[in-house]
Amino acid sequence: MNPAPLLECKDIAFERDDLPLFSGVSLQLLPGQAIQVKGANGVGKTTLLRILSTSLQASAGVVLWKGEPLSRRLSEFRADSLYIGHASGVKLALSPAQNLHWFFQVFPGNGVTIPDALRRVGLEGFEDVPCNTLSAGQLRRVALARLYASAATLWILDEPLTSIDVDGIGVMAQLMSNHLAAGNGILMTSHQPLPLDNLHFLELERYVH
Amino acid sequence: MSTEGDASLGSGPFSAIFVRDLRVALRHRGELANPLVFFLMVATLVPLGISPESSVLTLLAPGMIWVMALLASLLSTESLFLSDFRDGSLEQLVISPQPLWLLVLAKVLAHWLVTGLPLTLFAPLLGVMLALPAEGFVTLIASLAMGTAALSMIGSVGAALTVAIPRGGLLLSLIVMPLYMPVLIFGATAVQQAVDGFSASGTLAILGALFAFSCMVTPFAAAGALRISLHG
Amino acid sequence: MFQFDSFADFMTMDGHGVYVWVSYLITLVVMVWLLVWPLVASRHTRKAVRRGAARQERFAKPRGSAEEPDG
Amino acid sequence: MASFYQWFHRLGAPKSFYFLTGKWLPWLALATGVLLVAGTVWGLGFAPQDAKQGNSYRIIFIHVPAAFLSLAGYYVMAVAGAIGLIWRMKLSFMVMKAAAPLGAALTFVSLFTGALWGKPTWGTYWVWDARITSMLVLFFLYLGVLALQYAYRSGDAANKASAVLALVGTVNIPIIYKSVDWWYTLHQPATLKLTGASTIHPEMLYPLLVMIAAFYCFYALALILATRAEILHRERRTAWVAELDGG
Repeated sequence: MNPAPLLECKDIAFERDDLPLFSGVSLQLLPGQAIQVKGANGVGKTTLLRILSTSLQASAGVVLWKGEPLSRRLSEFRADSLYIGHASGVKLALSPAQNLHWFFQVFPGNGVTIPDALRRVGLEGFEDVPCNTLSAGQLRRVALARLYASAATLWILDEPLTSIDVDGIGVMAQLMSNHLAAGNGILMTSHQPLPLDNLHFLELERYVH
Repeated sequence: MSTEGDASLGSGPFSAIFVRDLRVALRHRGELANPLVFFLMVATLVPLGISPESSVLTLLAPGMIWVMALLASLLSTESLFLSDFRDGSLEQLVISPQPLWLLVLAKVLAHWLVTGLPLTLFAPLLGVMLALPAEGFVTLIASLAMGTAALSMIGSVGAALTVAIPRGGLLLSLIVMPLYMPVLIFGATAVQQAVDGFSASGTLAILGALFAFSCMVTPFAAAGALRISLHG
Repeated sequence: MFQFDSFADFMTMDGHGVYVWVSYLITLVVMVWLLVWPLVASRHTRKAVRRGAARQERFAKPRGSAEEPDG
Repeated sequence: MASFYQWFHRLGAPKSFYFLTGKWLPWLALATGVLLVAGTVWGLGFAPQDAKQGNSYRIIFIHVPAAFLSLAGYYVMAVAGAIGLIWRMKLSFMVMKAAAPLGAALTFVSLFTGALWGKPTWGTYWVWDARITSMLVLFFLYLGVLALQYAYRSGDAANKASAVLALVGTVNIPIIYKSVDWWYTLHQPATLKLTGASTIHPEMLYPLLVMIAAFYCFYALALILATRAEILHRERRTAWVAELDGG
């Protein structure tokens, strides 16, 4: 009897101005599992992730979080999930430390302090440098630093590895497998191959109109 | 349970967003002067356009200063959510477990502190330039303090509705200006009454009521509007 | 009973006629437009739907058959 | 009771709304036509002259109904938007989209006729009278909703955003009207209020009531027509629209 799924979707559909993007999308994310959403550009990968992160509303379909309809446990789900999109949410005018300060106050943390989180993503010494002087890769790491300090069970990552260098990818892969090993879940899109063992795929092309 | 931030400026989402926005605003110190310079420049248009006679200016001063403060506040409202929308942090606020209206309130308070308050403290200078009689100065500051806060509140709804629209600035003013009018009526009249030697406390009380009312309504309307804008 | 002696008198209305008649004219124009534009829009949409349906039929014919000239 | 709920629910579906209202249209058009003609002929030709204003007051028979409908129309638009937001009913968003230009046009009519009436009465086309100023602000509120409606690329977001703005506007209308009245009485002690409808001579009141009824019928007619046009446009890819003519 496999454990109850963390996240379950049934027949998710999305249309914009009566133009259907995709429909009938169903998936089950079991604890310790990662699902990579695959599909060409414009097929709606980001839209699907934004629906599951609750920033977009699906036109049809049901999403269950730990067996309960999401609409009834919205704030609980939002406290238990972390979404990092293309735009990382990092304020360029502030320093990495200042950015993590407001993230940690708004999203529940797991006790890891800001200097620790920044050190783990290789931003030691850059804590108080304004972000607008950092490279794209470093900016991405500021957003990914949140993963070390977050208490969220479900990570929803939209191409997390863009502009990350090779050894950075290695560190990220390690972080993700630890996260999965602890019985959590990851939902993501990525153009780079991901060396994760419990990785499943969702071909979004099958559901596109 | 949430980790201790490096700056111990009080923890909790409200103060975190409030402090964050203040820091971002203070980082672009130059931009903070824009509403003030606009305020001052528009004041110089009045004598040029109408007449340098102090007797004429005195008649116009209460109303004109208020109209100019309203326009300066309107000018700065567009930037309330725009930078957050562009760098993705707005989306993080919308999907955060914290009540969105509370975070919007924190942003509006920070925005008022760096735009409405300076306008209020700057207004006496314009009072001198437009020959505002001495009796009007205290009421001018009191009415502008409450008035600009109410304007920022109401403006946040317009800013939230137009944040996702390219070049939404003009549309923003078209939307919020009718809602600004009651605030202008009571604000300007209070100063006029003070100048005429009447007690303006009644009018200021109504202005305070308008501010309180907008505090209750606009954060929720703006939060709803932000969720809609992200769908757009 | 009719307030005006003659039709001309009815038109001038002691000098106020121009304001009254212009007001009624503008109101009539706006009201007619408010009733007409939906009808025009509906007809336009239905014609587009019909044209769309007709185009659908032409292309639905099996490719193999000889290409008849378009109707 | 179930049949009423069923009827209301069926009315909620765009397709059944289209056919249901299709049956009402001829009667509504007839009522509007009869009432309009009767009211106009009565008001223009048979109502007595006003002692002070002479014949220019006859503009009241279109100015007052238009003013009523422009305000009532804003609430219709806001309620339709609210229903759309709360129950996510596509049809009520269509009603809202139809009500916006309709209300704006009627507000323009009441402003225009008010200005024309002002010329013979006060010698100038524009007077910052309390009611006319409030009507002008109402006109701006309508323009705001219309501008927002067409600013969004996606239709759904446009509907929801305009619904929010219409609701915010509705909450503010009483405040605006009261503060404009307060401002007006402060600056302008008692002068001729434009339409002392209650003190109006009964001979003038009856045609006015007929015209108000006529304008309400007209509003319903125009709103239904515009909503039907919107339904056809939004449902143009559906089968039932194709069957309308294709057959």
